Amino acid sequence: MDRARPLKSNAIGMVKAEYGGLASTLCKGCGHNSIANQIIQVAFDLSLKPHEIIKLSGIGCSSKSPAYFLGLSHGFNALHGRMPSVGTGALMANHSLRAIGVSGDGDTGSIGMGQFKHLMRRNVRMVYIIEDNGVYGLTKGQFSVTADEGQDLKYAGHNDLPTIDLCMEAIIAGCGFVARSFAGDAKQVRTLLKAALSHRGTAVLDIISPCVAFNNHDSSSKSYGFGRANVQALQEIGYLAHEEEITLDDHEPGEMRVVELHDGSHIKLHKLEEDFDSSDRIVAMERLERAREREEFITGLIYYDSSRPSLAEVANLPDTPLAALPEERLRPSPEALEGLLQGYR
Amino acid sequence: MDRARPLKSNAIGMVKAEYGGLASTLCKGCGHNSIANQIIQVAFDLSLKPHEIIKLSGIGCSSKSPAYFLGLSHGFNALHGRMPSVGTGALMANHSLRAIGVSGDGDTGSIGMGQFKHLMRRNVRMVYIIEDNGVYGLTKGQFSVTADEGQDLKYAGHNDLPTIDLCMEAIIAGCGFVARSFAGDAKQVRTLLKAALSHRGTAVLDIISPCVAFNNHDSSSKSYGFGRANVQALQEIGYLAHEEEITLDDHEPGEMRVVELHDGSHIKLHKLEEDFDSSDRIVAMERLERAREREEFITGLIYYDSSRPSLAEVANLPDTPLAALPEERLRPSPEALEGLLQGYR
Amino acid sequence: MGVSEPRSLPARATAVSTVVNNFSLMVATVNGTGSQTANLTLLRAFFKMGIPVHGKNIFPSNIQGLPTWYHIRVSRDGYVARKVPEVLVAFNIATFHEDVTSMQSDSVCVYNGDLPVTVDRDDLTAYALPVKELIKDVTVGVKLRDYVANMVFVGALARLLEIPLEVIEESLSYQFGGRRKLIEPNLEVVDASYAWAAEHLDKRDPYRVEPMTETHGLVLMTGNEAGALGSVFGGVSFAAWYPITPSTGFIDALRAFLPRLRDGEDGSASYTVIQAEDELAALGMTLGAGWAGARAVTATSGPGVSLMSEFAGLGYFAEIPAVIWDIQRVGPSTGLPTRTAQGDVTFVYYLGHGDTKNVMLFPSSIEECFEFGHRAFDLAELLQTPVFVLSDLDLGMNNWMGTPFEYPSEPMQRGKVLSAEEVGDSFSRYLDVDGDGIPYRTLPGNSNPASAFFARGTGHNEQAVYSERAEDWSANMERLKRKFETARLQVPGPVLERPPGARLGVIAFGSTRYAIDEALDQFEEAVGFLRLRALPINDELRAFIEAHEQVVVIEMNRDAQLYGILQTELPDLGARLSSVAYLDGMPFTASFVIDRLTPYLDVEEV
Amino acid sequence: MGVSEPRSLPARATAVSTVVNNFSLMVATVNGTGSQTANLTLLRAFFKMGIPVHGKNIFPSNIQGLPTWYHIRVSRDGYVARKVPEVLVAFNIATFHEDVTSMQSDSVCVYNGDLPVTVDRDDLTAYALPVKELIKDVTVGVKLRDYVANMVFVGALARLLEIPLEVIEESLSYQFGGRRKLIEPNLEVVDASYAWAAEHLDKRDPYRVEPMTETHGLVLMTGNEAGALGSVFGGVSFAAWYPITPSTGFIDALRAFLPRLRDGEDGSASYTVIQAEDELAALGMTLGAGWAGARAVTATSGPGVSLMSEFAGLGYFAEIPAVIWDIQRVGPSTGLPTRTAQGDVTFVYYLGHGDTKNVMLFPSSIEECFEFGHRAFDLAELLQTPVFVLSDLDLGMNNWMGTPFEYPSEPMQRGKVLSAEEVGDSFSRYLDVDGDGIPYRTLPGNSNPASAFFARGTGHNEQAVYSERAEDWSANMERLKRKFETARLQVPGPVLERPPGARLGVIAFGSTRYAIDEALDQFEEAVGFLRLRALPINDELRAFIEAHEQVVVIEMNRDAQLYGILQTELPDLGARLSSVAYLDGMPFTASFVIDRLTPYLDVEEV
Ligand SMILES: Cc1ncc(C[n+]2csc(CCOP(=O)(O)OP(=O)(O)O)c2C)c(N)n1
Ligand SMILES: Cc1ncc(C[n+]2csc(CCOP(=O)(O)OP(=O)(O)O)c2C)c(N)n1
Ligand code: SF4
Ligand code: SF4
Ligand SMILES: [Mg+2]
Ligand SMILES: [Mg+2]
Repeated sequence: MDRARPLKSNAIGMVKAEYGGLASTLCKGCGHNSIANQIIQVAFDLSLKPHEIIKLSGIGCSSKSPAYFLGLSHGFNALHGRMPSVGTGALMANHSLRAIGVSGDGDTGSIGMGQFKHLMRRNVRMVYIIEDNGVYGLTKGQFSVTADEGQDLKYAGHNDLPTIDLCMEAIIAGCGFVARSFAGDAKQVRTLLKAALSHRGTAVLDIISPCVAFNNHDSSSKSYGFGRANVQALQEIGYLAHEEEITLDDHEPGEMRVVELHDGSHIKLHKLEEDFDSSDRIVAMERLERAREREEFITGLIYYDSSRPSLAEVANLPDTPLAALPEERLRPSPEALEGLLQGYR
Repeated sequence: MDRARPLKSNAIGMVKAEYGGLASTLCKGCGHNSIANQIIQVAFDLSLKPHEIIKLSGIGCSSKSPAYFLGLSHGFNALHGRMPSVGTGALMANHSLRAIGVSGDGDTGSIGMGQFKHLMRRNVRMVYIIEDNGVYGLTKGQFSVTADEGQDLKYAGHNDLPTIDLCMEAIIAGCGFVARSFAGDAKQVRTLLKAALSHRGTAVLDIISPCVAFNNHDSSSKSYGFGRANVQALQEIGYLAHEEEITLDDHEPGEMRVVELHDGSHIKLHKLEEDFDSSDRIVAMERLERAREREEFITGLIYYDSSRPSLAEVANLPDTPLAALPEERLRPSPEALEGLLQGYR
Repeated sequence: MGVSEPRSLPARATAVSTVVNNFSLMVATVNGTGSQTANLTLLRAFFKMGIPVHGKNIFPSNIQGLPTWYHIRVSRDGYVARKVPEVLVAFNIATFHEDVTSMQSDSVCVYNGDLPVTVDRDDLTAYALPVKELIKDVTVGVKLRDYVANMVFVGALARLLEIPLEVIEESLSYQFGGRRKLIEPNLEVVDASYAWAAEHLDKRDPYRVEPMTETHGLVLMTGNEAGALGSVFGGVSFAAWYPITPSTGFIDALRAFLPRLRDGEDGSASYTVIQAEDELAALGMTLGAGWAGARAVTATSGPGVSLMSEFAGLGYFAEIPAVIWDIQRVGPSTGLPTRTAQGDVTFVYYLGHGDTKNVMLFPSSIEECFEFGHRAFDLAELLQTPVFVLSDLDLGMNNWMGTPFEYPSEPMQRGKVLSAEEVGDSFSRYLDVDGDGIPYRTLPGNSNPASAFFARGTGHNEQAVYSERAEDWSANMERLKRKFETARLQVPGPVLERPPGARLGVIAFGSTRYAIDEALDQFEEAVGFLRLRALPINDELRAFIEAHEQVVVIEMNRDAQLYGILQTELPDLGARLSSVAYLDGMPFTASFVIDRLTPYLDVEEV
Repeated sequence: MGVSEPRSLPARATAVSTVVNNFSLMVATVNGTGSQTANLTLLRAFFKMGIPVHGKNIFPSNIQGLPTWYHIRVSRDGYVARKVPEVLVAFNIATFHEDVTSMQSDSVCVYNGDLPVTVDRDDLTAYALPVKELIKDVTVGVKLRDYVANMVFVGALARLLEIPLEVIEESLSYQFGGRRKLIEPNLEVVDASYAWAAEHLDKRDPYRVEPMTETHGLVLMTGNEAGALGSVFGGVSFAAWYPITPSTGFIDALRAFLPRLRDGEDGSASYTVIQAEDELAALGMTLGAGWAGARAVTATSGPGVSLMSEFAGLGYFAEIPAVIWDIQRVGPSTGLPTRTAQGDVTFVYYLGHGDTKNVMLFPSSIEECFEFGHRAFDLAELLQTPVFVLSDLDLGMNNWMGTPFEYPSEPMQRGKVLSAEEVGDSFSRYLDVDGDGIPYRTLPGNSNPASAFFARGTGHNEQAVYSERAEDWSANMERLKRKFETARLQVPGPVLERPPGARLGVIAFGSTRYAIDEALDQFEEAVGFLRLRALPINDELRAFIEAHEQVVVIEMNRDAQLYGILQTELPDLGARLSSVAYLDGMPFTASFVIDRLTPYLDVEEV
């Protein structure tokens, strides 16, 4: 949770409270609440116009949370595992909108695996947040695909199945912005959120977000305890909005990289791991795989590739969103009809 | 197509024709037909008992083909993209059965992506053949997820989306037997099929199987022309049934590996690529990724790991298949009922 | 159910200065604070005293921190329908005002005196309890303190209603499975609160309880538990599911009962339960297992049923046995996950595109949940088709009294399955040998080569071979129609709850029976009541309708779904049927039924 | 459609020694051999001659090598229903015997004389064509040789039926889009075959054609093309789909028409078409686009409809405009992908668990496919709900005559969408301001902060905020019911094809109208015919039924689906309704309808 900024207003004259939503009905201490708070903070910091944002979600505790932030933005609480398709339609109908999607590990990795993979492949412009707690919170704690292999939980029992790494899934399906973070690391979450919002394609943030009701024992890789003890950032990341000038601080050249994002803003990556390079797909995959083997909790920007166009870009859309096109543009002339029918005489 | 073996009978006294099925209704020259023929040949060579095998498929030209082989085995032509769930149920109900599943790239990678991934994760014992032609044959040639990025087809148009590598998808989802082959390489297909049938978990064979009707132009990576010109085997593979004794031929020790399979049979792997090792997950993933970048058509056993138990093994099932349990084993006694109800008084 | 049969003395006659064993209690708390234990302790206590009782949990769709209400109906007459409460336990500040205002005058309000509130109604008898005070000395860690706080109202009510303390202790012990370390601190609070109440509260309300013998020998259980138990005794060997409220409890119960009742001496499991990735896969696995010969079940609710549509059609058309429990909640769409309904009747009956028609069972009690739990497998295998059991949240998740379940009288009926020998040298999977529309099937693994066939959802001839021939299609579909006619006679018939009435009859199904039964007791005029237990219908239903001038179909949905189906199946009787259909997520009350039926009775007076 | 109105002179009167412009032709070939071109050339030729004509392709569910039959109905009376053929073209050895045996006596058989077969019936007039001989000199590569072989029967029939060669050339040119390189070789074969026939065949059958003017000014097009074209003029801006026969052609046509008619000067596309990964995603995308303000459509068939169930319920409950074309094929399950049916009526009407009810349109002609193609968007946006257009394979994939489509008379109706200004300072998404059950909506991007709301499939109050309150649920669902009542008056009303009859009336919908129309011409007694064009029904339908003693509902499914729905909605009239429901995958013939209706007429004679 952030230090409140009483009545301080941002570049477009909005105060932070205006980016808030309804009171949360989630459990006290749920990681999802802190993520919702970071979204509010980031929207305020970036002076986002609420009506240029849409909120999307599936079904789950995580998917409820869009009700608790950006109350002045339109949103669509879709079906379980089906946020990607609804988002794809909405964002093609109006490509001027930016989307913040919130899903859960069950919503994304279980019932939603197919739609998730195909969303990555299409590279629809949206920030896709997975509030990852290793369980189905809302249905009282069954294992999800991100649960630890071999884990035992009082209610869910024993998990014999391997853990699915949703970052890996995103990368091999074609996603160009893949990051992992921890709800307990508010600062990193905010920085990654800002960068993700500047990315023109799909940006996946797999945020470990502890379920205090069902999966918060220190032995669980999805618990606050484990996270605090083991979180291992790949980089120190800084976000630089357009206006801010880039200072290279006092790092060795090799250690520091500045990456320009689609909207002209930048991120500063200060490597904490010698030979990790988030711009190399194989390196990224290999690092995730090693982390899996060694049960490491790595966070940071895992893979970034700005080269692929987004779905809207390949669709050759007009500047005016499809949803806003006037009748003249949508309905051809009587002559056009006449002409076409000639061909069927 | 194989040299016919007129009336020669195998170890259990069956002739090859008895492993056949109905006449194919697929197009002449369709890769799926040649794969069906290899299945027949392999079943004959291994002297499989038809009633110990089940055939499974989804929907598509490929999924039709189980009607054209093993006519004496039970089979289930399920729904589009849903073979994995039906197979999981059937094989848990009767774990003594071995399954040959035939799917297509659309059936597996588009509508079936979710079920495919979860099947891999559960490691259900079945041979999962993807007859991969890059298009939806039965619906007249639309692009599937394995179509070449940037490809143009007369009917389907232009494909803007990246190619999904189903072998990579299988590996990261936990599959322990992942191979790629080419319908034009009958010998390799047969060898891999034999090995796959000996594997206790899910074995995925992604077999490039040209669609002569819609995607067989030499420029397509799924065409016979491209295949013949570019196929690049990672190993020379030999299959050794239990009885056969292992001869190490005259290869450098390093070049040759003999791997024991679950049922005691072996495969001989004669490396054709220096530093490729199919037992190393990272190496396998890296090799697939390089092949993607360089548009190489690699075939052979890409990843093999026999360590993970199959779903049936973790389920602690009795030797008698669940489907065959007698009533005594299925219905507890009146006393048991009485006893349990006591607890609700 | 014995206890719900019409009573000689009508309930209303009992509203005297002291009201014994006849009131409804509503406990308003916050969920996730352990109040469930307190509520169930009270429920169990009344039950152990031999007093007919039932509890309904009205809970929110979240995990912790929102208002929840627990209704306990105490009824010497055996009525278990929801009833506007006479006694309120107000422990939730968030809803305090709303709760208090909702009470009728002359009712009772027991509340947490520490809350910054006052009961601003002098027509209520109010008792404030000093909760903090009463738990301050209890020997538990701070974490448990909130939980035991709920025991304050248990103790106070024990005193006010005259529940013997030893019964409370018994019930607590039941709730905590005899674990003293948990029982002690709770009991401590109960005692303290009881003592305090004895000293400081003077009883100013008429409600009290007295021991009875009505519930002796009965069990108290949820419908989900009973259905799961029935499945276990029905020989379930395969279950696949995807979590969804309110069906999750069905699978939880399976997973609890199976190891206890169905593991072999060798420790091997005669069953397997798989958590699927979604409902499509859950039914796909269930059908795969059914095809291979297992007794396979899945449980879900509305959204899951929608996702199962395509597989349901495959099951119908490829003729595969499977059992699907739909624990209905409020729809359309995600709707109200924690509220009850009978809203999937039409959808499930026709589930699957094309001419699909499904067999459905409607349990109304825990006894029927148990019975249908095992019979559903017999029916599915006899008819070779998916059988849908439509329960609901109210029946499935709440605790109901019931007579101990009858052990299945018949051995399992596995249907027309041919062994290798029986197959002989030719076999046609879809041939109607017996004229009942039910073909013979073989299982994978059958060593007779002639037994093999390729199951499919595509058009086929009698040998299961793909066929586009017009006559093959229509012949096969006509046979399936014959099979459905056969089903009419094999499914559980309707139960005549009350003999044909003077003029008016009522048809209903499932958990609404209790409110209806209580309501019909209140009318002078005899009203017939037929309770449907399955679809498709058979002639008993027709006869019942013909025996009345007018028949009202009562159901808990907006669109009069069963009414519509009956119109379709009995067009000639359409004019006699009327509909009372309503849904707001709350179980029916007798007074609701009375209000809605009265006009039909008055008609006559005119 | 003008040409299908009742005729003065009944068809039967025309069976004289020479039969002009009145016969049915069946071409039996192997699919994937180019025979479609030959068939369509003949079809187009008759059409260009001004003779009412229609073609039906009876094709297998595979790509190449299986039997396929093409039916061409040539009818001076404008009848276009399927009819048992008088002329057979037997070019497929696999079905030769079956095809020949299927012919009535006195009919004609033109066959490939190279096949090792003989026509073993002397009651047929047989003409053998020396195919190899006739194509041996044609100047094409071997690969094309098989294809042009089909032109042999075109040439021979041109001669036998007296189709002018220039008309054949015109038609060929039409088929090949004027590409001479393709036209030439085919024409070559036609000429050769024509010449050969002139020399060697002496005409021994009565069937011939003569120019007419009936089709002048008409178009010949498939229903899928017409529906797609209607969508283009309806302003479709978003389409998502997953390939499935027979709906694929609808999207193919969209993808062909859109670039041609809807690209801007700047070359940008005023639309987007996405191939989804499955039907769940296809409808999900469509709803997402509809919510955001696009005119969004998807097209599918039975299996896809099943998979869309959950999203359909969301669309209904969250009140999102969307158009779904269901090009019906034979179900249940995967069924017969290449055969026609009207089997999804009940399932779609109630698609989605809980109390879901959907608006449906039933086009019966290419004119209506075009009209509903654009009207469906108006309705979806006016009513804020998914609108299902139920076409079928016969209407969708086959070529039908039609009058040139009327340009939409009204501007687009975008429904109750509020701009930033209109919202003012407060907005309730689900408030029934106008009492018609239709609330106001705002689109994402609306700059008025008050316009924002969170669309959801969960229970909500008028502000779209999650609510479990019983009164919120029932109030919202009652409003949705009012909205459905409003829909009754906004959907296209039924068409009175024939005024109320003496005693008997017929109700039908969609593509069965042609067989029914032809059949009713044959009865002396006047029979009324009302053609339903949408659900929900309105009072016009009731009036029609009340005007008859008996009304027969005719439909192409097994379970009498529309009949069942009418029973449910008009219980008081149930006794007057009877049902003729049949499905075997083949379009109805007039004689089938006559057979099934006759008993209802005879009744009177008794
Ligand atoms: C089709 C369907 N199936 C099942 C459910 C029940 N359900 C609601 S939330 C949920 C799982 C949520 O898990 P996750 O996505 O991890 O979110 P979390 O609650 O853990 O944040 C399930 C299974 C549903 N709403 N819809
Ligand atoms: C639910 C559903 N959607 C769509 C279809 C139509 N359909 C049949 S096969 C097929 C694609 C098959 O492609 P693939 O799996 O690659 O098999 P191939 O024909 O190429 O061998 C589709 C979309 C269907 N049968 N069911
Ligand atoms: S149950 Fe878990 S995920 Fe859900 S709100 Fe509570 S803590 Fe968060
Ligand atoms: S269409 Fe393609 S995939 Fe299908 S049978 Fe023909 S060649 Fe094979
Ligand atoms: Mg979760
Ligand atoms: Mg394919």
